Amino acid sequence: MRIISARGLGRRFGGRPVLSGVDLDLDQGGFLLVTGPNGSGKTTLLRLLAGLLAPTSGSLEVVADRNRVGFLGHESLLYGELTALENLDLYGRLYRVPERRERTGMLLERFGLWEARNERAATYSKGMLQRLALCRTLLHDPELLLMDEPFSALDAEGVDLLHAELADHGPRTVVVASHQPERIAGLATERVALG
Amino acid sequence: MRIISARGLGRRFGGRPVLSGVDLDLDQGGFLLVTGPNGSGKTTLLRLLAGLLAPTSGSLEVVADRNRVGFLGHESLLYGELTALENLDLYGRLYRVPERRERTGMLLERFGLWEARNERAATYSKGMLQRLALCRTLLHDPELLLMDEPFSALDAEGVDLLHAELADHGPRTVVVASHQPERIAGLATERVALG
Amino acid sequence: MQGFRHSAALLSLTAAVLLITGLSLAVFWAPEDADQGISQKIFYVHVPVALTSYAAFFWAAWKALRLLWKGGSRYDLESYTAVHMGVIFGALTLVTGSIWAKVSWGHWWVWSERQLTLFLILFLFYSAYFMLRYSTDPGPRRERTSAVYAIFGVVLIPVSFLAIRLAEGLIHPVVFKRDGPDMEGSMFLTFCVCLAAMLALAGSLYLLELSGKRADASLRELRERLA
Amino acid sequence: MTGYVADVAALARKDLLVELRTRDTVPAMLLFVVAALVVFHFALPAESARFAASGMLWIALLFTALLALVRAFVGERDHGTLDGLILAPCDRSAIWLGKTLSVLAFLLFAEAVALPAFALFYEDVTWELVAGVALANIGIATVGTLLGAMAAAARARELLLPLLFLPLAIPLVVGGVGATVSDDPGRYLAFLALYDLIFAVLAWASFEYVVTE
Amino acid sequence: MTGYVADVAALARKDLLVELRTRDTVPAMLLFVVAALVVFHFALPAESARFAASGMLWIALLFTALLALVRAFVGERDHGTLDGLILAPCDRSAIWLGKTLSVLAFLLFAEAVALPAFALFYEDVTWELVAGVALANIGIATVGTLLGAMAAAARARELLLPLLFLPLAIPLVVGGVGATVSDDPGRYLAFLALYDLIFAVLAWASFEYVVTE
Ligand code: HEM
Ligand SMILES: Nc1ncnc2c1ncn2[C@@H]1O[C@H](COP(=O)(O)OP(=O)(O)OP(=O)(O)O)[C@@H](O)[C@H]1O
Ligand SMILES: Nc1ncnc2c1ncn2[C@@H]1O[C@H](COP(=O)(O)OP(=O)(O)OP(=O)(O)O)[C@@H](O)[C@H]1O
Ligand SMILES: [Mg+2]
Ligand SMILES: [Mg+2]
Repeated sequence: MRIISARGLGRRFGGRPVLSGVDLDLDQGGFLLVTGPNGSGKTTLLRLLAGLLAPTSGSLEVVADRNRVGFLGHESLLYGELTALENLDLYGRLYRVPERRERTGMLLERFGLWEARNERAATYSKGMLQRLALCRTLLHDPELLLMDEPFSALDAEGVDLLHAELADHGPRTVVVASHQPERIAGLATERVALG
Repeated sequence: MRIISARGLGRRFGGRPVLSGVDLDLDQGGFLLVTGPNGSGKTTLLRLLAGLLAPTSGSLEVVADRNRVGFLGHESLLYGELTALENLDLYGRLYRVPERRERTGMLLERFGLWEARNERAATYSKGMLQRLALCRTLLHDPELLLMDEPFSALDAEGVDLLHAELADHGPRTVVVASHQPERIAGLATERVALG
Repeated sequence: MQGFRHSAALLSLTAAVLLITGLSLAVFWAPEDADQGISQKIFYVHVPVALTSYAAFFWAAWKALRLLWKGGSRYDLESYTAVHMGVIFGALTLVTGSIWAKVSWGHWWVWSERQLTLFLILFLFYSAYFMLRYSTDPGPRRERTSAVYAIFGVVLIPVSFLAIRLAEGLIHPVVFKRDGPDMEGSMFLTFCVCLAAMLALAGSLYLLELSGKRADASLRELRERLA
Repeated sequence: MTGYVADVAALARKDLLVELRTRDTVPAMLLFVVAALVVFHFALPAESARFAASGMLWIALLFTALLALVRAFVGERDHGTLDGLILAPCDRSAIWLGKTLSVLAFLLFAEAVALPAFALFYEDVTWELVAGVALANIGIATVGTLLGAMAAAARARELLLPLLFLPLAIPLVVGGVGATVSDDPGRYLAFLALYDLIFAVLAWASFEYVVTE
Repeated sequence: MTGYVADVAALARKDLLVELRTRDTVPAMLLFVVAALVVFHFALPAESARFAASGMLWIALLFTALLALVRAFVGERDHGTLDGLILAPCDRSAIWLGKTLSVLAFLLFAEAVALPAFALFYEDVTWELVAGVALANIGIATVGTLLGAMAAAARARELLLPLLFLPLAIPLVVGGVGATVSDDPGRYLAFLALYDLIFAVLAWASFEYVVTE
């Protein structure tokens, strides 16, 4: 089943074209790797797919309802003044996650944040924040996963954890933008090189 | 000549010890690689060296006057509402950089930001911002270079550019914290593993 | 540490003795004030308490200065404790003063009193000090910030006093004149004893709180050593 | 429907959590009000204070409202959390409503402290004043939240948003003060209620377009 | 020395440039001042003493200044730019002076609107008033900037700053009102000048301690 299909997709910021004529097709369970130099439009593309930006040209169709999409951007989308638990609890409520507490605890455990669960996110180190952002993204077990440089700031262990998570994605459709394709070497079924 | 010497260096945040008993010695021209898992205190250590944090225990001596130190942190330290030129111009003034304009232009050229020099930094892509932060750090040709994960968000070209910059550091003393030691394999003369 | 405890105990003992003598002097010995009558007795509590709180604030500023000069968290602890004492005694001043105002003027609060207004300002100022501390993460940054603020406090005292001076007569004339220090010997002596008592009391409380805080700190460190 | 309510509750709860994260918000409020009253005392002579009193009260409230709005969206801009909310499956208007409620709570809270103090130091609080304040709150919160969201969505920067708030806020102030000082407050209160109704509906309906592309 | 001046100029220039782009602060200040004047217009009975009017003006100016101060360091927090400035070789007090000057500029801007409006609504602006405002500005900016830097290190800054600031501002209000209404403004103006001097020196000397560890 076709999840993403784009035709001549383009986006301009204040007149300056950033993306143009991008064609994309991704079926369910597919794994798309987006590559390209700095400023080539990877983030823009992912934000288009997530619906945070609207295309200025071309057509884009994403077949997935909002509560089954997980988006990991450059920014953590977390509240610095809230603790890890409070942050995940908020998103858990908004996404109607069943057994919120259990799932939250399980994720924090897996990503090694359980000890720090009651610290304010603002006091987290960069990598810890990235891990917490990963928990946030996976919290509602999304069908469509959009990840912008998910490996950034992660240590070796974190990289392995994420790799494992991505490896057995099963029916899940994944789009990853990264500067280190080697890290998800085996996984990608499709590739788009921008810029 | 000894640039950095720390004895039993420690730092606690609100009672919680984050670093403790760190001993360091780095001579002029040395290249120190700091490694460690997420949350092990790399950033804290670099901020201590830069003088942004004060030790809560132990002693630390850094022999370098402020206008010859270059610090690259997790954050860009750049004003999103100012353009690349305006940002570098500000720091150039503060650091009394001779031939500010020329040097600024040269750096922007080298890091491939010349076209975007008049865009607000807020509109930069993450990698472009990292490149601009590199320009800011190198602007005053520092003798002591403190870099926290300098390779993050950089594309292959950017990595090579930075690697070249670090390779011929000559008399310059360098401290780099990174999760990818392989990237500066040959360069490091010393190593500290935290956590 | 042991000697510290010792001196604390000694001081609190002196405080107790002085307090008892001072109060009994005030009640039984010192003559009743001509125009204010019995209510004037509160003067022997009120004024010493007020002056004591001033002293505490200056002590806090002194410690803060030392902190900025030398560094070291112990000064931060001392400065903070001193401010705490100052605020406690300041509250006492407000209360005793209000009572006095009630009995002698019939109002709990009158703007026309210099001391009152000045104290209200100081009280606000130093309450903000606590806000500042509680909403900043502990660490060198907080120590220095608090220190600077404490120093601002003692500068603010004379400035506000001058300001209130100026505001008077502009806003409304001083309604009540009271004869200050020119009191007869026995009154003055009693006053001095009470003042000494209050200072001793504040001092001993200061030392007690300090030793408690230090104990906590060293305990925490011990725990971490073990951990 | 219950889902909608749950979302709104979760979002408002979040704001209040952030607000109360520093546990001393309550005493802070108290201190601020008292300090403001002292300032007023020095700015005004006793006799004219009685006339001016309600005016000063309104200034203080307006200031508090602006503070609340600044707080409300500075936080959201920090780590792109507004994006996080927009991505969430909840109805976008729920985001607006949650924000509005939390701002409203903040204001009510401030007033719960301010009005008694005001009554204590100056004249006693009339029911017109309370009604006026209550209605003005709603208007400020609804409109302010919408404009704050516009400002937070960076692309709307160019619109000079705070300036937009000016013509929108003045009627509220006029209505509020009018209700407190005029002889027949009814007209002013009715006006305030009307204002609230119109802008609440408007903001509720338009929020989605403001925050999404 | 010239180097110091150059630093200060560069830093102040930066703030003005940023404000020019974001238009975050000044519009909010204008909104507030104008709204405040409108409130007075309604709150104050026609026959109200000039005393009351000028008192109101001073309150309005004070709170307007607070708005500017609350925002003065919000921008710096965004990408840790304050760290960038602290790392720079310039004397830390230059950072304070630069901020102070930019805040001063915003204040002057707001007053350039407020005072004429005041003259329009109420009574003509005397030179004493202008002098008083000018002197008070300095005090507000110097003290406020320092406190702003203090609050920047804390949670709930927006709430904390007014608390820290108001007690210190009371003398300014006294002096300002006095200068505008009393028969011999000289004393009050002198007092304001004294205040400025004392706290400018104090803030100048202590800024380094509040921004560094
Ligand atoms: C809330 C109420 C009051 C407060 C906060 C207050 C505060 C103070 C303070 C801070 C002082 C220290 C004076 C100094 O440093 O020289 C003081 C002194 C004094 N107070 Fe009060 N006071 C209050 C009410 C009263 C009342 C009602 C009276 C008398 C009817 C009074 C009579 C005095 C006298 C006689 C002194 C001795 C020093 C002097 O004469 O200035 N106070 N008060
Ligand atoms: N301001 C702070 N308050 C409280 N805790 C802090 C603060 N800053 C850092 N920490 C804690 O100190 C520890 C080390 O943080 P630091 O950022 O130095 O780690 P790091 O080695 O840089 O990690 P990363 O590889 O993720 O960047 C973390 O557990 C973090 O939670
Ligand atoms: N809001 C914006 N306004 C103006 N230009 C923008 C905006 N966002 C992005 N751009 C521009 O669009 C281009 C692509 O940005 P984008 O972030 O998509 O690149 P990227 O591929 O993610 O780069 P990186 O690898 O550094 O993350 C950049 O040149 C950037 O300057
Ligand atoms: Mg990107
Ligand atoms: Mg780090």
